[in-house]
Amino acid sequence: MTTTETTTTAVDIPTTKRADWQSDQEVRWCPGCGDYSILSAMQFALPEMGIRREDTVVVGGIGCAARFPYYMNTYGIHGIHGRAPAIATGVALANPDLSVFVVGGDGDLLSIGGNHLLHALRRNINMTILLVNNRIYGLTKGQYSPTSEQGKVTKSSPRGSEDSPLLPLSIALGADATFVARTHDMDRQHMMEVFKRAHAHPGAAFVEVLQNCNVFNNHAYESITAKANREGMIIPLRQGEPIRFGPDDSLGVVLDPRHGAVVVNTADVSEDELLVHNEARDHPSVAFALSRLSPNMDEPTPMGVFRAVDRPVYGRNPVETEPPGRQLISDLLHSGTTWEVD
Amino acid sequence: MTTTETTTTAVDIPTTKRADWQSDQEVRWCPGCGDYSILSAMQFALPEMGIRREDTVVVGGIGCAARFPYYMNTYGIHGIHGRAPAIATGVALANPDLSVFVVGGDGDLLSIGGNHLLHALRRNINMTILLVNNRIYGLTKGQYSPTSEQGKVTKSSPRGSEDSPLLPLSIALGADATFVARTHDMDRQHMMEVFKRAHAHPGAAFVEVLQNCNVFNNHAYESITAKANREGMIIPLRQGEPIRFGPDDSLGVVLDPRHGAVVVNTADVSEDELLVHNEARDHPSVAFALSRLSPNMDEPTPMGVFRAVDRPVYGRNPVETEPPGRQLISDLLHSGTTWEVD
Amino acid sequence: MSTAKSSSVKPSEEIENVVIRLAGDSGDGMQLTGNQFTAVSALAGNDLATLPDFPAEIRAPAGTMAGVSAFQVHISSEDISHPGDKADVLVAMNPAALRSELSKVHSDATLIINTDEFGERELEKAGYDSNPLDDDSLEGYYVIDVPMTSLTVTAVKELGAKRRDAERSKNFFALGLLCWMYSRNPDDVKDWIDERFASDDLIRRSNVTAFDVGHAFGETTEQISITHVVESADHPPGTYRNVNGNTALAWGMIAATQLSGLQSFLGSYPITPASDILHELSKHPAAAFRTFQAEDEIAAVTSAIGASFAGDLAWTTTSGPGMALKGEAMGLAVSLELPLVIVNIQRGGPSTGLPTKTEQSDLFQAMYGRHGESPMPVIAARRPADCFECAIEAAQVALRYRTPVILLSDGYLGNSSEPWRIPDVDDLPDLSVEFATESNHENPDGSMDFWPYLRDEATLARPWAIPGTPGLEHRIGGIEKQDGTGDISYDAVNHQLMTDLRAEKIARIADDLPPPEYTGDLDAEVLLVGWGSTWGTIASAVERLRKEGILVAHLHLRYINPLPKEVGEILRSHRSVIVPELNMGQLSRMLRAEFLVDAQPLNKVAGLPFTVGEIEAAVRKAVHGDDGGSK
Amino acid sequence: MSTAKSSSVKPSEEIENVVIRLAGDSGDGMQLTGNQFTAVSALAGNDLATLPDFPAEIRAPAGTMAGVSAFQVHISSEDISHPGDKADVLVAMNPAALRSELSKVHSDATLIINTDEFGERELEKAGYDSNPLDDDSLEGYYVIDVPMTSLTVTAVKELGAKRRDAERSKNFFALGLLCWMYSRNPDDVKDWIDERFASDDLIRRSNVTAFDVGHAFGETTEQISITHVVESADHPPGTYRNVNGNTALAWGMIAATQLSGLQSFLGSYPITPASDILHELSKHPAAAFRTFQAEDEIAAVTSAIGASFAGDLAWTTTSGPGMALKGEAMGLAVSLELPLVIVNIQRGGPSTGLPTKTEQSDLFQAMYGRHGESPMPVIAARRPADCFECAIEAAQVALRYRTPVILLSDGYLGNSSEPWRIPDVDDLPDLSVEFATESNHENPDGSMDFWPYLRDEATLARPWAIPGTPGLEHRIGGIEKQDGTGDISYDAVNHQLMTDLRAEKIARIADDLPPPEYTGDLDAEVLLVGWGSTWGTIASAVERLRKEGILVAHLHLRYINPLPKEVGEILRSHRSVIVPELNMGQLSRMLRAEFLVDAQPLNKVAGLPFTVGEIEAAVRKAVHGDDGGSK
Ligand SMILES: Cc1ncc(C[n+]2csc(CCOP(=O)(O)OP(=O)(O)O)c2C)c(N)n1
Ligand SMILES: Cc1ncc(C[n+]2csc(CCOP(=O)(O)OP(=O)(O)O)c2C)c(N)n1
Ligand code: SF4
Ligand code: SF4
Ligand SMILES: [Mg+2]
Ligand SMILES: [Mg+2]
Repeated sequence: MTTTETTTTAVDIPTTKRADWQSDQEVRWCPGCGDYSILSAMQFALPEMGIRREDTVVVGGIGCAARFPYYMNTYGIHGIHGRAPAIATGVALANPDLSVFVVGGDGDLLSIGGNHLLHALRRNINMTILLVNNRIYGLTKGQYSPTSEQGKVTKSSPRGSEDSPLLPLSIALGADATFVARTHDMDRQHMMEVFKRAHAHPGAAFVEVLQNCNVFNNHAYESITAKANREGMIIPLRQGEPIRFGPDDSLGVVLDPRHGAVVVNTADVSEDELLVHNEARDHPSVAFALSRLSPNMDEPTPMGVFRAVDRPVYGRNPVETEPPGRQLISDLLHSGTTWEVD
Repeated sequence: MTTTETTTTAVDIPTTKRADWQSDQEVRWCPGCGDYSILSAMQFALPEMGIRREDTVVVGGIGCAARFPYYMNTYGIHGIHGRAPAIATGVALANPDLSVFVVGGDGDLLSIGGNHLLHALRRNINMTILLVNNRIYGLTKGQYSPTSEQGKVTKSSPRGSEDSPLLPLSIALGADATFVARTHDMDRQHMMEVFKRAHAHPGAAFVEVLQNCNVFNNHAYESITAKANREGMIIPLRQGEPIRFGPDDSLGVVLDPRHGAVVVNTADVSEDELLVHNEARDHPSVAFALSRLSPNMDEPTPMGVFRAVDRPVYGRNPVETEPPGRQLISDLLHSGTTWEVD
Repeated sequence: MSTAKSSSVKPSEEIENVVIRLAGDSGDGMQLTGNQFTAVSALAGNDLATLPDFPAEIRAPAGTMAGVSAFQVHISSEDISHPGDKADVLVAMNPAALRSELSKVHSDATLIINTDEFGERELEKAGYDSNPLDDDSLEGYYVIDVPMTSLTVTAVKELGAKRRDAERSKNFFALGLLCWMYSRNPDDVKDWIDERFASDDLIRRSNVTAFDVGHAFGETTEQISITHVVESADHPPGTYRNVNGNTALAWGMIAATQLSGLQSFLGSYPITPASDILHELSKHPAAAFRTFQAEDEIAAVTSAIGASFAGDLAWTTTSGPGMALKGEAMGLAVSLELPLVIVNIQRGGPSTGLPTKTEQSDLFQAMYGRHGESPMPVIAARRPADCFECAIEAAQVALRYRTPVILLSDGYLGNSSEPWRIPDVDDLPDLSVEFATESNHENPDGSMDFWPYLRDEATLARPWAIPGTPGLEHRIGGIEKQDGTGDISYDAVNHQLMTDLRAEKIARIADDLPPPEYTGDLDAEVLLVGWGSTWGTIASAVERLRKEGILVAHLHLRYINPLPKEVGEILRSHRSVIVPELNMGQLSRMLRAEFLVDAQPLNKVAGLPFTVGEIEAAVRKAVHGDDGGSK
Repeated sequence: MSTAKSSSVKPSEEIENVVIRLAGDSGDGMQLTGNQFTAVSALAGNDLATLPDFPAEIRAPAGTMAGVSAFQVHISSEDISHPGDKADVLVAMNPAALRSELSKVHSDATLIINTDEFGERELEKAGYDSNPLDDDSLEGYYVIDVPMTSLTVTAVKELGAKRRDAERSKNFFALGLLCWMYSRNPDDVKDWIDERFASDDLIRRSNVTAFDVGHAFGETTEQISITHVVESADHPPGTYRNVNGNTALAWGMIAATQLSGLQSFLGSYPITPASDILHELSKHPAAAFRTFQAEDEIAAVTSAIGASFAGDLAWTTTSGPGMALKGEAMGLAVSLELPLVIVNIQRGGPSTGLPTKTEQSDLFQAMYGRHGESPMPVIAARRPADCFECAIEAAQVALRYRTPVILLSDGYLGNSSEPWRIPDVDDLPDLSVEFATESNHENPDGSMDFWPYLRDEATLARPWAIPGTPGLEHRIGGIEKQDGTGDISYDAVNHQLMTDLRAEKIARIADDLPPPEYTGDLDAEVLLVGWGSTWGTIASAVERLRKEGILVAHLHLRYINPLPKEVGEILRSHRSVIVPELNMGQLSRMLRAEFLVDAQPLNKVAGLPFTVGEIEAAVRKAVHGDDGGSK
């Protein structure tokens, strides 16, 4: 991932368009799958990131979403289930000049791969992670996932799932991730903005993308993301602005020591009681409070960048990039106590 | 784990004393290791938990702390590295009447085992988890762990570790754990109280125990836990009370939207600005804010129960405990379409 | 037994068997159609075997080769046990299906083609330069042109369905036509449609209508002049049902639970082609079966180990990649000596490989996929219904010897189905176990202790003392243990002893085993040795060869570890030993090492079962020294 | 070469070799003392071999048997290659050390006993009923009573040290005494003490003082009347150093990095006995070596795979349990066909097993511990210094064939040390690789594409095109790939082809291999076949037997997969083939399967290397049909 600076000064980066980022492989998702729009948002956003195709590596685990790499005309690895963040860590450490993307599903990155995600985030490895959350296992044909709502009836939970869901953003913030955001598959513009911001962030950027699996979990987010519902159900996070939303900005968010963040009628509170959004708060607690709004994804849900702070990017302990050569071996072998026999 | 109710009504539980909970195995920790006092605090506390030895199962992974089971005169499994929460999940689901304890180190439960910890907590499996945090790998002789401070020089980080540490309590709260507490190896009374509370909690109880590894990471918490430093450095959490500490309660904690929880001079704020501690807040954000105090364990550090809320315990979907017998097989095999050949 | 009533007015001819292949887009419902045709054929008393063959994607782009989903069924009035090498009849729902499946049918096969889908765009998607229906590329085949889509839509739209929805019923048209062609009882299908689609009346009626239209098409079209009857097979008396391997396995697990009197615990993580076992078992809480969908395969197996410690009959189910993740924990189970059954529904490897295809390449992994010396019994199921018995047997061994057991099935067995005579539950074995209740070791001073590693003299099994039992508190772990006490021990002599004991315990299982299945000409020069799902194909090849007068014997192993005691002698009593496997020669290497017999591998790694012809050719070659005029 | 100057006034006698065993509490510094005695003996020009033997606990309760830590060193004026079967001299720092180690010394051995620690409490802790120094239980041994603790404390306290700290120096007393007894140069030790303890002057001076007191004790005590000299061995000329297997391996990894011109990446998770490799490598960022301590072994290997994709020379190091966790990812590496070296420092299994003890029981796991057909080269190091070469060779194979390679060492090799003639770096091979820079496939229309699976005709290696290279963007994954293009393919014929190609690629490595090491009497009836760390013991046994006139040959395998082409012929040219292994017979089974030769296993699973006597006895038995009067 390049830093913001590189993006702006990159005069020698050739101009690309969406099609340049599309591979020759037939996309094999189900017709109507939300993954299509995420892929295209990414392919539309990439030309604006100021990077070269050859410097871009996309890593997926296993799952429908994790097939992403095949469709990107970049370098790519389709790895094994859950391990994409770890594979990407190796890529990123081997060559810090690369833009590394990780794409995986809620099962891939939060069930089997939860630990790698956690550690990539806390180390602040230079990569952009898209967690494509459809709240279901798509590729294995419909079991509940770690983000499925409690009580969900699926093939593996005919009596309703007992697990209470993880909130991906809470987990990321619990690991002190430096960039945390949410977007959704119904809004290409929003996705593009978030993807660009995430990519520009130095270190690990975590993005939850709400995605509809129309085959096994259709309408999962309809109450939030359907055009008609957005106004009242999506809380846009805008840096430096009080958090308001709803018809005529009639709703807003305040901090409340008892309940964390709560949604209120703006009419009921004074302007300066509203929480002013600040991604850059060093302390993750406010972002955490926001991440707990709408735990079941059926109440007003914040979208946008929750947190964006600076922390040193992993890999700064310098390591020689070119081995000095045979003399080094000789010096090493002769280090310490030696003796001669003649 | 028994519920509080059971503890108080357990008239038929035989009285035990510490020695009853000690196995015949020689304890094989280094002389001076903090694990000794944790073990003895547990063995002192157990007689007060109102449970029977035979109904108690202690599960460890691999590491110095994870050797715990061998020293407990109960049922026990010394498992494999990182998997204790998963093993204990099986024990707890197989027999909900058992008191199940998990004991592991910061490497065991947060590095290789981080994901199992996360999922045991979010599912709210009935067990008490002690994360014995010495901020080092003890058993493998001194590499940095996921809780080691950045820049720590160890065998595997001669130039200082690059990893930024995880805060166990933040991770637990990020997973929406229902019981979250911290105690330390220098205060037996405090450990005993916390252990008893944790055990009485229905569902998953998570306790971070600060522990001194005097061989590979001596004095890790001295600035906080040494008798002389405690007054100014330990923030006791007392349910329903404003959070104060320090000489003459001169210090306190307030919530601050910019920085989460912050330590202030009580002289500088009004009494009701102080944060009143309430374990029972359903929303984990305030507990989360408290968990971020003293991220490097060198500032005033809260001790006690951060959170204790009710959520259904995993495993309530009823499953027959005794198989009905052969007739069930016959009915099953004859279910659906069959035909006769004669 | 219900007999198929043919309502046809056309003449009908009796045939012994037929292999039908249905192919269409992933969204066309070919698996459903195939399974339903299978079900009515079973009800008609046929013997049968099926081969589902579908892609790993949920639904690849419509109309492409990548999206083709196929289902093959072999029905017969004779005993059969394989899905047929090549199909006699292909139903092709679109050009991609025709193009991708044509190599899998006989050169004179009947092709039933949905001509409605052969427009220019569809042909192009399938990669055809010209329309195969118009050029002479289908010469030799008997092509039946059927405008399935339009006939279906016309009829179904009348019920008020939208065009797109109406189109969806076209697979029922195909099913109707097939039922007519093979004189299947239409009422059996309709009853099933009524039940299955009870919740949506329009869909239910659409499907019935499409079925009827298809059936009627058969009666009226001039392209088909005759119907066929496959007589019911000569099955032994009893109650029968259709079952696939994964369901049979799940039911075997439930049966083992009932027979043991224990509660069962399944720790599992979804993976193709094993997930259906988890799905099936999660429906049966009343059977004392608890399913736990873990966060990964490691948690799946370790939670099962915990449950076993606590006294449950514990299981974990997965496929190859998941199996690889369980290796470390299996070593723990070996060291703890706790009962546990680990099921691997093998699929094509290595790595993600071919997730929906079959293979037998995880045998070495089952035997050796752990560090250290950690021997485990390995059992393999041979046919769908056999999965039921094997699950019971695996549990029996696990409980009796207090050991983890690996049970191998594969994608082909798991998904394919066959008629099954339902066993009498009274014939099933008793699996009840006794938990330890008392101390077992007397100290010199007369006091008693509980020693968790004091073994049963016959089986070398250690006592199973479960939490909740007063006085038997004990601690066990993965570090080497002192024989008897189970305390940690780094002693050299003890480590050798424990290693020997763990090996000996597994070896002794052979004392309990019945002789392996060994059939055919016992004085034959050529012996075929198989394991697992190749059974049906090998058995069919042996039968055919023997009919031709070629002497051949067949040894099929259920137990791969330990090997039954008779194996060595059997191997040595044939000049030529051939080991067909869907891998690069894993069992053959084991047999060679064990018995120093020149067992020759016959290998195939193509995601598909052997054909009978492939086995036959190998035997002919062994007999004649070459291909010997194999037909 | 510096010669040892004996400052003794007592007479001195020349001896050919001696085996010394030091034993004390885990806190007594026996490993340090042993290593330092080894170092000065190396400087004295002796050949030597060591065997560290310590418990898994960091520091078990002081004075108990569980806490005993031992170190054995064999020094000789002849070429030796094993640490000695039984010790000639035992230094016992406390009763527990005496009790636990007595079985490991000759019955007439010299016992140097720290009598200060033989109080009642210490005796009881060690489980002695009576004081062995007072009863006649040590009859036959030559016992030297030394009040080490008190002599040390008295002298060191004068420097101002506290009693407890003073006591800590007593191992230097022992070292001083031993140096005197075996005429080692005291200055070599003192130089080392000065350097090692430079940061704490009191400790430095305490240790020097204790050393001097120990040395002086030897000169003055009447219990020892003579010193011994072990002459320097007749080593070929060159510069020598002492090295243990783990350090040699780490240095080999660094050397491979330099020779390849690539940056190296190590993904690793700490585990005994492999952690020291991680520790050593993390000190050398200037060598273009990046170490990454991952969250677990799965992340360790998968990060290495990622680094390899990005163009690094990638490694992962672990031991058995960690190896088990890497199985799934190894399958991915096989499928991706990327260079990667996976190092397993084997330890006692199964499960957690005996973490600090040695074993060779992970060979099967290396060969077969993955699902599917996923062949990988397997290389095993035979002696500490050989680890250096093997690391280079593993990298060479990985880079040349674009394949993951498994390199096996073990706890014994890793921790034990030997003198090593430092190789001339100019003799080391060139490992440079060429990354792909251009398209490699011409389409029918003349345009060019990059095909990631278009193979080199000779090696079948695929091109390595790394991110950052314009025009070669490509995607690869664990699903089966179309030959050439690397696109996803579920095609049956292609899967067979790819499976065959992956196997063939590994098989072809044998074309490049030099003949295996095959020595001794090539016309002998008995052939010993070994692999890995048993080399020294087998070679010694062969030498001794041949001196006695018993004909025996020795084949030692570095490559276990693929096997060198000569192996079959060699095996067949000896009547009797014995395969000594520290497992239950893994290589022997592989050889039997491959060559149908009746290779007989000689197995030991006791956490310890073979003794020379054990190998000799087996050969004698094979020659004479029984134990044949083995001495
Ligand atoms: C080790 C392993 N375990 C299990 C699987 C089976 N598997 C493939 S994808 C998947 C989960 C898919 O869900 P998710 O990650 O949410 O992705 P989606 O398909 O919903 O995009 C599973 C369990 C596997 N391929 N490998
Ligand atoms: C699979 C596996 N990987 C690595 C190890 C080695 N190992 C044993 S304990 C341990 C970490 C110990 O640290 P921690 O969990 O913090 O416990 P402590 O010893 O500090 O109490 C490691 C890496 C192992 N036993 N198994
Ligand atoms: S199964 Fe769901 S997530 Fe997967 S491709 Fe189909 S619609 Fe998309
Ligand atoms: S190494 Fe540290 S944690 Fe382990 S026993 Fe010793 S002092 Fe305790
Ligand atoms: Mg999903
Ligand atoms: Mg620790």
